[in-house]
Amino acid sequence: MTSKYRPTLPSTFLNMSQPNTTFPRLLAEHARRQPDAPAMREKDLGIWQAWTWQQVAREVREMACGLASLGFAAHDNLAIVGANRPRLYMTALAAQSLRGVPVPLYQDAVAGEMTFMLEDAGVRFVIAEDQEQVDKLLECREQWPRLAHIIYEDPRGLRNYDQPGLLSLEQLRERGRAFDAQHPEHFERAVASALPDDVAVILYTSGTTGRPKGVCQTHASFIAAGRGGVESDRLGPGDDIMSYLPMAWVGDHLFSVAQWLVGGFTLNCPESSETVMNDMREIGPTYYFGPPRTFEGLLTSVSIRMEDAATLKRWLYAKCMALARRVGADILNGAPVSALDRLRYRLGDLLVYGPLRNMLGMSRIRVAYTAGAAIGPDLFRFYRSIGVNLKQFYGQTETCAYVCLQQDGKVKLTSVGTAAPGMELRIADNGEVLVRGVSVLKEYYKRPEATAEVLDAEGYFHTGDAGVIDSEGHLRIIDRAKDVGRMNTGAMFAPNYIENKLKFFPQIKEAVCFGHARDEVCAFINIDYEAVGNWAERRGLPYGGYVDLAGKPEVLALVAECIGRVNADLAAEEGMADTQIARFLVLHKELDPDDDELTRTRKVRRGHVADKYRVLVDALYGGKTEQFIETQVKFEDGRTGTVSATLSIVPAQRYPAVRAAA
Amino acid sequence: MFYRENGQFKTSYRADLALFPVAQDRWAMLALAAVAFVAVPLLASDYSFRAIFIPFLILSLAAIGLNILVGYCGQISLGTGAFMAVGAYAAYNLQVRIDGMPLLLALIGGGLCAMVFGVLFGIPSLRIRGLYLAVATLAAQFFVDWFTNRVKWVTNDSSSGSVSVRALQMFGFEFSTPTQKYLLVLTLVVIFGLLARNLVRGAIGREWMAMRDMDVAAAVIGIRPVYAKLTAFAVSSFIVGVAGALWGFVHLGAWEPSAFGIDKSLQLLFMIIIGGLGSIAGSFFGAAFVVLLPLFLNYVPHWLGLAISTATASHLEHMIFGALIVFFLIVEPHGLARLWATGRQKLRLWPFPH
Amino acid sequence: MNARAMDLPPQAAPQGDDAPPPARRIGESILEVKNISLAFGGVKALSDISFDVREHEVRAIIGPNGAGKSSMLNCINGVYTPQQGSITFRGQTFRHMNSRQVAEMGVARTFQNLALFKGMSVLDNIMSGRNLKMKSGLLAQALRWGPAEREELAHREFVERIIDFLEIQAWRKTPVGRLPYGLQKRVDLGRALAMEPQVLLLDEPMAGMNVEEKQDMCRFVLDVNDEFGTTIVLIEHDMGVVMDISDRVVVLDYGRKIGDGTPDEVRADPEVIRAYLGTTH
Amino acid sequence: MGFFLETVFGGLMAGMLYALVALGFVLIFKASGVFNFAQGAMVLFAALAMARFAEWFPRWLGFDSAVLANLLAFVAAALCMVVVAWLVERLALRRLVNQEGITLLMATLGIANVLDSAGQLLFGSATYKIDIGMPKDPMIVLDKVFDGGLLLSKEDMFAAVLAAALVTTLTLFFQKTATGRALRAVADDHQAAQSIGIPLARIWVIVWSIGGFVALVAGVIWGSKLGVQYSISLVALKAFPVVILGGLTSVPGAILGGLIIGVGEKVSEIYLGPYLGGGIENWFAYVLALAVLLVRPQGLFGDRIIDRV
Repeated sequence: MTSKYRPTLPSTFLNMSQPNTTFPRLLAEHARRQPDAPAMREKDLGIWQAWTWQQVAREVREMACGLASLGFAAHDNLAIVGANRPRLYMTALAAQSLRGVPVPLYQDAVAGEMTFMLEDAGVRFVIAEDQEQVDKLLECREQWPRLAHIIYEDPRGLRNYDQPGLLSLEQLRERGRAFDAQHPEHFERAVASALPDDVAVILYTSGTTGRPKGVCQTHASFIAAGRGGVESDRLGPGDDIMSYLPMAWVGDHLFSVAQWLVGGFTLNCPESSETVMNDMREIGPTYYFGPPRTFEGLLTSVSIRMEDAATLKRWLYAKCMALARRVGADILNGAPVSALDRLRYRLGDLLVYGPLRNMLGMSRIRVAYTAGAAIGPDLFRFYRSIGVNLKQFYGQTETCAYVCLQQDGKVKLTSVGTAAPGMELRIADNGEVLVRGVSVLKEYYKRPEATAEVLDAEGYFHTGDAGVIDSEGHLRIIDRAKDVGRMNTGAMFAPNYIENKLKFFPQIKEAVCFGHARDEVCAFINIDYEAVGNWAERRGLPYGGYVDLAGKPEVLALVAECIGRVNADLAAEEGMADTQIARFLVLHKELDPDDDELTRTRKVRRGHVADKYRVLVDALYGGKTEQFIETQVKFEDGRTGTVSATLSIVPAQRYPAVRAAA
Repeated sequence: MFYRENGQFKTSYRADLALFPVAQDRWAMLALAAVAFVAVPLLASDYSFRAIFIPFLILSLAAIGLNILVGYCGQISLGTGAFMAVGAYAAYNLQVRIDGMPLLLALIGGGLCAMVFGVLFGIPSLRIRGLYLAVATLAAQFFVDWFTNRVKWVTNDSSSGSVSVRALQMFGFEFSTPTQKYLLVLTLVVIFGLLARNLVRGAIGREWMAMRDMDVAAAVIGIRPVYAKLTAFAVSSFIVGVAGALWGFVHLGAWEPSAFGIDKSLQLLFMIIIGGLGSIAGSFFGAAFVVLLPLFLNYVPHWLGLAISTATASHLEHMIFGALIVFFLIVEPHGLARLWATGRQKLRLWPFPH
Repeated sequence: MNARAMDLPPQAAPQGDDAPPPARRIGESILEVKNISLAFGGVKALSDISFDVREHEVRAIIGPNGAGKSSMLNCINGVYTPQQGSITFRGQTFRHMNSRQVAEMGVARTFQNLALFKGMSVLDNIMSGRNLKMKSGLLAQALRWGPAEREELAHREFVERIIDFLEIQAWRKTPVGRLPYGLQKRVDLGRALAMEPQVLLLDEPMAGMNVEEKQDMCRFVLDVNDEFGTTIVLIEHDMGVVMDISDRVVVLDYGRKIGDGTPDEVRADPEVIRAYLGTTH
Repeated sequence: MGFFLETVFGGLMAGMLYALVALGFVLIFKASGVFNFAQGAMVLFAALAMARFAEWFPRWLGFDSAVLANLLAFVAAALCMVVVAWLVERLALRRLVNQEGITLLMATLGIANVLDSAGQLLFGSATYKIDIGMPKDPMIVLDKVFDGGLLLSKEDMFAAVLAAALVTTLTLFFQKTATGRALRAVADDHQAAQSIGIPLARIWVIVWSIGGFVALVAGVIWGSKLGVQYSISLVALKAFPVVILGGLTSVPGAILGGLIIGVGEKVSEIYLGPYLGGGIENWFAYVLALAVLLVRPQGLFGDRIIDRV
């Protein structure tokens, strides 16, 4: 294993922040305790520009005063739209300093969605990253005229905009300095007045169904959540984290704001979306978070690149990975491994694992987390076996993404870990997971009835996930509770459970299974264009674009094989045998958030998909062998077109149920 | 494979523009330096100093000089031998005509004279391009050959036409043993190497390369051809001149004009082409190749236990040398430096192929 | 390097970022071409061409292939010396000047078929555009003496702003030869911008690009014009582009000027129409 | 006066030989874009072959007609040069297409190395003589015009005539014959040449063979004057200034250049030499060429370069 240095942080550091505090106060505390330590870095103009805690505190103060000068006051909401830029994180703190509430929004949301949230949250102040966002917001303003102030960070191209209420962040800070001079005590007073139970942030749930809801989380709960993570992984100054996931997403808020302010480590923002991988390689974070999709993407690119390698290298790689699969995870868990194997592993580490981690930018990683969706066992094992301490946690926007996490040394592949400090779990009779504790939401913004639905009298939050808790207290999530259906055979049908198994194959990008109230399970498959494309090229199989590739008989065969393997799995699992996939078809287009088929967090909107592709579903169950379909698609630039194809329906290999005992 | 670049992020342009931005490279260079300055002096034999290390180093220096002109500025020169000669003879005259002239000053003086001479013969390059210029530079070669042969004053009226230098001393210290000479040369080469490196990665280096790659565009962005080309000639011939002086003083000790004939010019051109145009490191590779290969080739027969006349042997040696050059140009026209660079890149990307 | 140091040292400040916004109002004539004639041996490339360029405007030169458009630019920045005629820049009149003078007066140029320094990285190519402004001497550079290094660093920072402006961060250290054509065009523009030009001559900046690349390039050209108030002289084949972004248009045909005016005027001009009939544009 | 004219004549005659060798360069450069540094080595190789074969054939075949021997030897040597040309194309050129000019030049340097040593390995490295029965005795002409007349070496005359003849034939060959025109086509534009279906490889072999043949003739002439030995390969160095003076791509340039250099060199040696300590013809040619290039960078007849951007 390469050097995994642990920052030796004074024990005072963690319990420094007394339980009832707020983010602005934590910031002030860091500015006092470690004024010159780097708080944030951003790769800008080719190098890593750094802000010390002191500088962050000062800029936040300037911004806050600037906002105040514009009349931003307690309980006002400040929308933030943009990529992960240090100054955007600062604006969030600025709002909180004034007892206001930051409302980060997804930057890739189209004007319509954005208008809804602006209206819903009654936003009058918004921080926008650049011209693109400003243009969008100006469009929104036509629906929502109360949007008074649009403050932009990057003035590029905005020089000649004369719309009212436009202001650059620079100008805001200038106003702030002036305002501060006139009302020197305003800032402190505002910070002091804030209470731990004030709402710290409103995060909009992507909402697999219905309109997004604004989740109100208090300083107290987010800080508690943050501290839980920080303590169990001993994070602190000297640690580096990469902030590259949407600010509007609860995970990023937990890692890049809550844990950052509790732990006092360093936030690193990439230079641009194209350079994330490279920037990650430079920084070499010690603490990393990514949804399974990211890890999957990385692994796919690894296998693709290795396939072009020279034979000898491929042989070496194969050998080493075999060894890693055998002993790697155990070594990481500190389980007993023979001296010889340890030696072998050392060698492998020198030749393959080490360099590989280096290429992935994971050489320095002490802790890496994944969550948001189930992660494939192979995928999970891969990272742990090459010495990346990848762990899972479990939570929702409503719980600050903080319910369960896997403790070092107690990592089970299938589970999402044990109840996190300060949280308690319960499984309802219908199998739904209920949680109570520090991180549970205060309320949905202006939605008492919605709040009532999920928060019961005892203060339990209904996660909507179906799961089981094993003897050691590890929680295992099976599916969305509401998605769990019953087949006519009476068997329980957990679509996501099956779909995830499918998605663990690099060739399969998305899958949608149907089976509720039916005799058999059938599936839509989305191939992974890159992986399958490569596969095709290596076989010298010519294809013209996605639609053509998806239709190739060879590809169908490939997919059929994957499905066969999944069916074999299912057959072996108790009560799942009946949910083996009978027939499938490979979709002619990628499911896409822009076509409302996926949520912004890329969860399948199964209801919507079912309606949209009704004909296909009917074809699947109607015993047809192929079906013509034409679909509308939205392109990046907003134009729309249609794609059409005739999809063939393929039966899959099924297996007799195996008794678990056998 | 040995690169671990995570966490080596740059927070300032100074760090980003450092000579060796990657830590692993820095260590490697340190190790190399340690070997060159400590291990070699302790272990190497006098013969190896005379036959390998000293000529290798001096030729590397000359190659660096030539590379600046040809590789970076794109001005082909076939007259390098002449510039070396000027350096050598100038240094010689400084030494014999001025008593107690410190070695270093003599060398530098030699370099400066070569520089003047170089600028003089560089002037045509402002009008003449490419192969025309290449051939034109032969004028310098033959002129100097003739000059050093015919003008007695140059050789301090030595009857034989050959000159021999006095003891190499500087500030009272005398470089007598091969080891001392080696260390002297090594130090100079390292210093000049670094200076050259700084030049080529700085503003002037960009001007040179701009002239080389696309002279019209260079002019349009305000680069003066006169300045760019003449500085290239000046710097190049200064370094070459110093190398020439070292060659005469340290390696040969006593020499005749033929020591700096056209063969030397061509030999140096070989070095930078085989080593790699436009690469300081390449200059070293090229020199190593040209110095070691012949040694190697005339050992081969012994190893194979073949008894062949020395004449035949030397012919064979020439033949193989020529053949190898063609071979190299075919397999890697960009020279050993390119091979090296690709190798390094592969190590950085390991285990990925690209 | 910290947040504060991100504000530029004055000498390297680009005209756009900190300077008061130059609203894109057209100013006085900044460059005037009078009766230029140019011939190679017997071949007449340009005969008696005159036109003027006003400050802050986007001025297009159009015409069929071989109309002498590029030769016109080559005369303006001193690559060719016209046999007759003169060029007036900011009141000074020149009969023939060398490229260096032109560059010093703040005229930059991009090239029709890429004239990048193929042996250098993106960074170095753009850096070379700063050389005009770099002062330190040979010895200082050899030693990387304080001032010399500081100069290098300051200009590097300026160049980084251009890289940022052109959105080519991901290719900073790639040898230009390896870049796709569209990006090379951007680097070419970057090198010109590095000179902080007052007048920017663009020789078919969009030639051989796909729609998307053309849109980007248009955006950059206009942004340059807004942000830095740079005057732009543009040769372009794509009529759509020309008509969209240029304020006034000169039309050349077989080395003669056959039209001059706003896009609409030119579009209406019968002689222009005739010249374009049968030509594929 | 008479003496001056003698000098000039001498120059012209030497010049014809320079022209001959220079022609070899130009042909090869035009057709394959290679600045052939190996020309000198080819001269040496050819001369050695000629000299030795002329010595060996009688012994092998047991006859003793000098004429026949020379004839056979000449043919054999010529064949050798064709083989050389073929090998060069096979082993080097075709693998180096589209390389920088300097890389090609380096390659020819390598080839020169090989030829030099190969030649001496095969044919021996002593000094040999070629006797094709050139008249050795001098002759007096125009004794009516000047008293004493002009003293000219018949040998030189003979050589000059020979060279002149060869030059003319080659020029004709290039202007008139189909192959010749093909060669010119290649010279002007490789792609074009290929597109009209001329196999580049064959062209190169032919051109290099011609180059070899030229080298052979030069070698014979030189050899019979000074004897065949390594130093003969240096004659190439004489030809360089000629080529650039005339223009790398111009046949007439080569010829005229040759004459100019020839005369200039002799005249300067005699009228300037004494003041400079003699032996100046070694560099004078170059300085002369340099001077001309400063006025016309592309040489007297080279194609003009226009910067296109």
